[in-house]
Amino acid sequence: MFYREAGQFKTSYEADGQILPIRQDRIALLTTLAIALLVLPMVASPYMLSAIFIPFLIFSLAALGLNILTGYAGQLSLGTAAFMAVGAFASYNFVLRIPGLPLLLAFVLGGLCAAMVGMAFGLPSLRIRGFYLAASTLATQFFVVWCLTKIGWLTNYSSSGVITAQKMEILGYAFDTPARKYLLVLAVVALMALLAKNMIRSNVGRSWMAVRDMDVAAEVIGIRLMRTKLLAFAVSSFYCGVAGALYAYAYLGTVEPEAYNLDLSFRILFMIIIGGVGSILGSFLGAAFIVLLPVFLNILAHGLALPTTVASNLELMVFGALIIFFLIVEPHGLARLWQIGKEKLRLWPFPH
Amino acid sequence: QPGDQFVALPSYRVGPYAAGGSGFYGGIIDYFNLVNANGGVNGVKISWEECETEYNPSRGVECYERLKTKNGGATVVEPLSTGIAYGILDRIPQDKIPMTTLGYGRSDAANGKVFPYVFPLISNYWSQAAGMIKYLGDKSGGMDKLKGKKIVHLYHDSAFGKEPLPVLEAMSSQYGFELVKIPVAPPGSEQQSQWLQIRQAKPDYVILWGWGVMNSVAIKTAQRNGFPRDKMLGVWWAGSEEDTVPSGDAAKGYTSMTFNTPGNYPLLDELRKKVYAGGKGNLADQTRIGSVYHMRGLTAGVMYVEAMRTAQDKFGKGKPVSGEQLRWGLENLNIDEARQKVLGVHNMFPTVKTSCEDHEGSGAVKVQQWDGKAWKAITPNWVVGDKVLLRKLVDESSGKYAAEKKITPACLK
Amino acid sequence: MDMTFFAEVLIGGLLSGVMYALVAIGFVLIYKASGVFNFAQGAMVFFAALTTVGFMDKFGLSLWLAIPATVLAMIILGLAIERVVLRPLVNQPEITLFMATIGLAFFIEGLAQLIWGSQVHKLDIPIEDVPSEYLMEKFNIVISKFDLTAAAICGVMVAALALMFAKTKVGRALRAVADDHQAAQAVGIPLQRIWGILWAVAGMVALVAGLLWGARNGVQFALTFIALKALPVLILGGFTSVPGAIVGGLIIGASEKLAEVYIGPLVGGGIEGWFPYVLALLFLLVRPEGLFGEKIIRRI
Amino acid sequence: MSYLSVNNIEVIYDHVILVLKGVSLQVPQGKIVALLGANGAGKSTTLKTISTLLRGERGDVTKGEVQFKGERIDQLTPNELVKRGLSQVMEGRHCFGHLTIEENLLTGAYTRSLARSELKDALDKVYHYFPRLRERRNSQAGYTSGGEQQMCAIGRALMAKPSMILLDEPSMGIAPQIVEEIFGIVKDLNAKENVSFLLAEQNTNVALRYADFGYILENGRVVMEGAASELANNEDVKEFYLGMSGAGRKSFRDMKFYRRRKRWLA
Amino acid sequence: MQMNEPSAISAGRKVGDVILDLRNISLSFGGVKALTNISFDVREHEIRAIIGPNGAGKSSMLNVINGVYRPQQGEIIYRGQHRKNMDCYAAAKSGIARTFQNIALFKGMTVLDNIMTGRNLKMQSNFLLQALYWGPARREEIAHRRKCEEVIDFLEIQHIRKTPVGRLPYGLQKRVELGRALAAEPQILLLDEPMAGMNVEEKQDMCRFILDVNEQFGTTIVLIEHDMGVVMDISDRVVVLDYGKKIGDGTPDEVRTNQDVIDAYLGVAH
Ligand SMILES: Nc1ncnc2c1ncn2[C@@H]1O[C@H](COP(=O)(O)OP(=O)(O)OP(=O)(O)O)[C@@H](O)[C@H]1O
Ligand SMILES: Nc1ncnc2c1ncn2[C@@H]1O[C@H](COP(=O)(O)OP(=O)(O)OP(=O)(O)O)[C@@H](O)[C@H]1O
Ligand SMILES: [Mg+2]
Ligand SMILES: [Mg+2]
Repeated sequence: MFYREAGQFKTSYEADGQILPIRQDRIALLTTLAIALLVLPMVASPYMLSAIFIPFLIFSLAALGLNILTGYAGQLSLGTAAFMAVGAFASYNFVLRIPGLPLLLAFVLGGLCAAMVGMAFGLPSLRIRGFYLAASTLATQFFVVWCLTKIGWLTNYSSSGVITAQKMEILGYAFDTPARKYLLVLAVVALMALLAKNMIRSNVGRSWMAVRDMDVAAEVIGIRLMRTKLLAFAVSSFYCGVAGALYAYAYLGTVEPEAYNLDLSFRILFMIIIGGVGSILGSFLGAAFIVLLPVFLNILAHGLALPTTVASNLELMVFGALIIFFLIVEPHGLARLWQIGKEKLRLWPFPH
Repeated sequence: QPGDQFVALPSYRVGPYAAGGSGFYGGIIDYFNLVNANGGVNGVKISWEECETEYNPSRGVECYERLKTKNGGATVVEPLSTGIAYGILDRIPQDKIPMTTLGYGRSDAANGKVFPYVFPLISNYWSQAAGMIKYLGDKSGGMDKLKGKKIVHLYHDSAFGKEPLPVLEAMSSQYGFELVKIPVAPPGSEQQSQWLQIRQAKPDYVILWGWGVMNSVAIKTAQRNGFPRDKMLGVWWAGSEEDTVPSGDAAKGYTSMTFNTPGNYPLLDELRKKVYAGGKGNLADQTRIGSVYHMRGLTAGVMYVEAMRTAQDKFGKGKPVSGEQLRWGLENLNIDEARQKVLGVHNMFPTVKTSCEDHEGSGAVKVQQWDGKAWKAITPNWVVGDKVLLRKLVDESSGKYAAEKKITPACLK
Repeated sequence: MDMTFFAEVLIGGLLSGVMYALVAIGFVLIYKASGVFNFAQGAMVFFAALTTVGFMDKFGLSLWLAIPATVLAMIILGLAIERVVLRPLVNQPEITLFMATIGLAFFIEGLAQLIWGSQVHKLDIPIEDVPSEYLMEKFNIVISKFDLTAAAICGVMVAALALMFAKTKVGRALRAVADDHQAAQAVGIPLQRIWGILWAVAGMVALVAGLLWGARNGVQFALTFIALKALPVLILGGFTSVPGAIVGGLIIGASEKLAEVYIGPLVGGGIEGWFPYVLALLFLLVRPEGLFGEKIIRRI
Repeated sequence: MSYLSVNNIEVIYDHVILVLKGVSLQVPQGKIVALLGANGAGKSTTLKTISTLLRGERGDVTKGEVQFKGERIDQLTPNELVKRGLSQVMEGRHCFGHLTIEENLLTGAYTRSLARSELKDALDKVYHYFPRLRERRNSQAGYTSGGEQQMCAIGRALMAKPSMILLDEPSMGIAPQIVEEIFGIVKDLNAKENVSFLLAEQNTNVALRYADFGYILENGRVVMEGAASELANNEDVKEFYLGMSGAGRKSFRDMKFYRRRKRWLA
Repeated sequence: MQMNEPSAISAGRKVGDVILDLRNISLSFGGVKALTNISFDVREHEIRAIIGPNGAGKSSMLNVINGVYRPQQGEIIYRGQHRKNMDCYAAAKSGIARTFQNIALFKGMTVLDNIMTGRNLKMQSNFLLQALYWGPARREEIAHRRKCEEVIDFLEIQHIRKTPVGRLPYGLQKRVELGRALAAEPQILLLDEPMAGMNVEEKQDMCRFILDVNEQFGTTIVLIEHDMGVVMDISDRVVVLDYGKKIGDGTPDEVRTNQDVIDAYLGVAH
């Protein structure tokens, strides 16, 4: 009843092109943002902030990056963690080697390095498609981690290949408590999500989707495949790179190259598939699902007082089973489930 | 429950390293159960909570954050994973919770002035590497006999495998043996080319710096290529039943480092009697009692309990100590042979005496050999490598870290 | 260059390649017949090996009884997967099915360890893993008898499966299913039954791989990782070609060993992790569908 | 008694899009029934409901039932349906792109266990109907022309030797000569082998010429039904489906101005 | 060329000079000869139909014209420029747009987005500006949106503007595809069986759109169609292919009575 667009008329194309055309959605988003920005840092416990919200936001950003590449441009990739690693290690080196470099600029530069690596490894996508491409992107994954272990310079010759992220300071303001780190991450993620949404609703985004849906046809209407795909790789890797840098700076602190292993790549892939391939909201929902579910299951298993080994294995099984369950319920992910829910709400109280 | 001494156990019981994880954490928990059954630490019961990390840094951090405030606050944490240890390295000083890293992690964390809250107890990678060379020297009939020998360092191609290189390289130039470095791409389930290279190089010894499946594959592949197993010397992460059992007969004669002397101890008997007989044992399979990982867990348990005792001695008996106080306890451990005997663990691990400068507390190691069924110690005494060299490396490296992090090294009170 | 050594590396590589192919075949089987990239193949290998060992250790069965018991378990597993996972997901995009198999992988891994525990085991099969004396004396080359046996088994399996796909009605039907689930149903191909059988067969292929790899490396969780070794083989040979798996395996095996031995030292070694992928990638640039894969039809 | 009967079915896609709003229709044995209607009226959906292929498209039948030879079939699998003699030719060809034309045809005979010679006869029969297919028998279907694929799809369904065929737009993309031939084949099978047909068609002209009976579907409802000849003479059908006005066929050139379409239902 | 001209019928469409000339085109795939030595031309502003039995090579011909296939032999002269073959991008850039026999819409996108992609070549602002959705990028987006809305109005598909095309019935998809091609404001529009799968009424609509485009904007149209009624009624000249060879070329009336054409294609005289 309350969720209707009835009575909301668009009088200009501009108004119609808004990110959320329905007023209720806009209000909901703004409320969420306001809560995230103003209320959460006050009320959430440090545990929630530093162990749940920060990784959730960082993973959302990485998932968003992968979603740009896989969900929008249709190039399946298993090398996400590698791009994150490039972003993190590059940012580290920028801060280390250029004294006085503003931190945010270092993140951007780190992201750009990731973007360049992304483009280099995106080149084969011009010829290779689907799972062939996916499997090939593993080359990125292994190669980047290998380089980081081999090239001492990248880790400032630390004997163990480990880097320690420098303190986060912007304009003399130290981001050292969970709440501050959280706010920084939130700001970066919100801004980048907005940019992503803008890209998606303008020509770049449409070109990506066109290439995803039918690349031959896209070529015929004048979309240049090479440019479009490489741009997708670059933008996606940029996002992942920044996410990787945040992962090191705002979350783990000290990281070894191994932290960006294949496992991480997979987890991010799960996020977008569970959340919704080709949906910005889906990146967030998916990240929430993958970050929260194991925690939830873990707590639940403890509540049941099962022997830990049994509990841990059951956790894994339930996690797997839930993935399958959600795919069966809605193959297009949580975002689609959400959308269907809204459509039903719009029709409510009538079933159809 | 309030009034308990709470310990956070971010454990892993699924995934590739589950076997090790269940043994190790099982050992800790068994010991805690035993201590509780005996009335606790001066009457203070120990409580703990596990949290599944799957050996994954980000889940590990979540576990740490979740557990650290439980039950009035965790007072010590042991992730048994380098990645997780790094992930919480920056957090523990802020939360004032000491972290132990038994036999892994940053070797330079032995310097308590820079890493006040980190305790690489008993022995770290560098001590181990030095101990290995010492052992090989002794075996060859003296350190001077190492000259002209060829030693292959077959390592897991990751931060872990590269960790001992500073020590090995320094010793190679010092003693004049040739060091051949051969990396294995993780996870290491295929090593044909490496072993062909080894066969080609005809080394005197092979140091196996492996982890997980890489170890059993190395042993198997050595057999397949006809390399004698008793010339292989593994690190302690390549020296458990989990590493030799899958290789079957191929592992007979294989040697590895350890910081526990294999065998039976009064403690184990007591455990069987008081914990397992009552069905409270943590291991599903009783034959694993006293296995390498289990014993390592017991050792960790002993360390914690001794640290609790030490801390209680200072801060007041009969009540739980805070993380900060337990840190002090860990920094002032003194488990000599007499104490070991009291605990029923005489010679199970080297004597430990920690201080602010030395969070390691020992640095002694042993060599054990697999006889096809069980590990047997083959060095009667504890082996200690070149302490001076190690100290220098630790100071250099931790100094660099301190500079990068802008820390002024100092001892905590 | 030392020719014997070269030959040894080469042959060792080829034989390792066969072992990779053994796993790759499992992938090909499912992909070729249903268009599903089965991420759970590694988990199935692990499950199969662990179940065999479990029957031996926990129930005291001999190997020859444990194997049929495991075959039965794999069949049940295969049928269950069809019923619970695949049937509701008919006609969904490839990526969804792929994701479902990831969920499946978690499930199977958890299940295997829940039932049989997380201990590592050895698996003794009556094939010795020692150098063949004959070859040693005759050519001074060290080759394990085990590898030779594995190669033979793999060859037989490839031949059987290739024939099945090319010549039989079921093989044709399977290929049809991979192209278009819905149309396959429309012509009356009993998708569900066929998939059930298929996954059961894949389970048995996994069992063979699990037995051989388990005997070689021990039965432990890391068996699930050998999928990573099979992937480059798969893309090089082509997802849809059974013989491709073995040819790809040989190429990858040989070249990765040669590269590790001859190029590795120049760049610091440890390149086996990524080299096969890069190599496969280069091949793909020339033939995007792999060496023997079916050409990807892109028409408008 | 009707051979196939669809009783008051309601279909929803994706839980929210209501497409069929109570459709009922009957196909008597040995008859050809045409299902007509504009784009999006729900013809294909009706056919997919009957052949139970809807499940794969996230469509749900929320009401009604389908009977074939007096038995309910909505819970059966497509495979069982084909075995019982009900085959569907799907809209949009759906050939197996990587299989050759001949392999495509052979999969059509999957449910029948035929000896080699019988298979060959069956193939020959299809090739006889569609000589073009014989020429292209060894090409991968994915590389054949649109029309060739359409023929292949029809031929494939014939290979199952069904007693009832659901044909979804068989004439789409087919040259006029072949269209006549296809309908000729339909009539032929109908007459000689007593095969019943339910065909969804846009080419109303031809469809009504060959069909016995017709239904007109609009917006998910049946709005008109009757004998084919009756429908063909109905003024509205003439105007909107056959493009005729009072004075014979109108040239497409003259259709320049927007006309208000007559709707039977609001 | 303006989309928003009043839709009055323009006074009289003039068929102009040859704009596209195909000379001796041959194309084969492996052993299959799809086209053998085909020559024909297309004049400016005309509606040129290509007909022929299934597999005759009609679609292949269109694919040659806009650069999807490269002929082994022959020459294409487009606006006086000789080329051996086109490439897709160049063809699109020089004003050739098309629709496909098997609908090639972007399934995951809405109707509006699909049509907007048709204008991608006309969008100038770089992606950073687009990411900021600011200034010129925003103005450009809105200007193009306006153009696309004109196309949508023209094709009468306002009500489905925001629907994902995957959910549309076949006939509407064809219409959207036409819209996407029109959005590019092409000089030459290649239509591959635009009316397949439509009933008479819808065909009438489609014819009206095609004729309107042709008359209002002077767009040259090359059309493949199996419905003889349509072809005969709306095309100016027809070329007939059979087995990759040209067997007829001329006005609808000439073709209709050509015996070869009747034998190969029509069956009966239409
Ligand atoms: N998978 C689907 N998801 C959502 N809506 C669908 C789906 N398939 C069809 N529809 C909708 O159902 C309605 C009926 O579609 P259907 O394909 O049955 O029409 P039709 O009569 O066969 O049309 P055409 O003549 O174009 O083939 C259409 O409005 C279409 O948009
Ligand atoms: N990419 C290709 N590879 C191989 N053969 C092809 C290819 N494209 C077309 N052909 C063949 O070329 C011939 C002509 O095909 P085309 O699609 O041009 O026919 P058409 O005239 O459009 O027929 P229809 O009216 O059935 O669409 C066909 O026999 C087809 O099989
Ligand atoms: Mg239809
Ligand atoms: Mg065509």
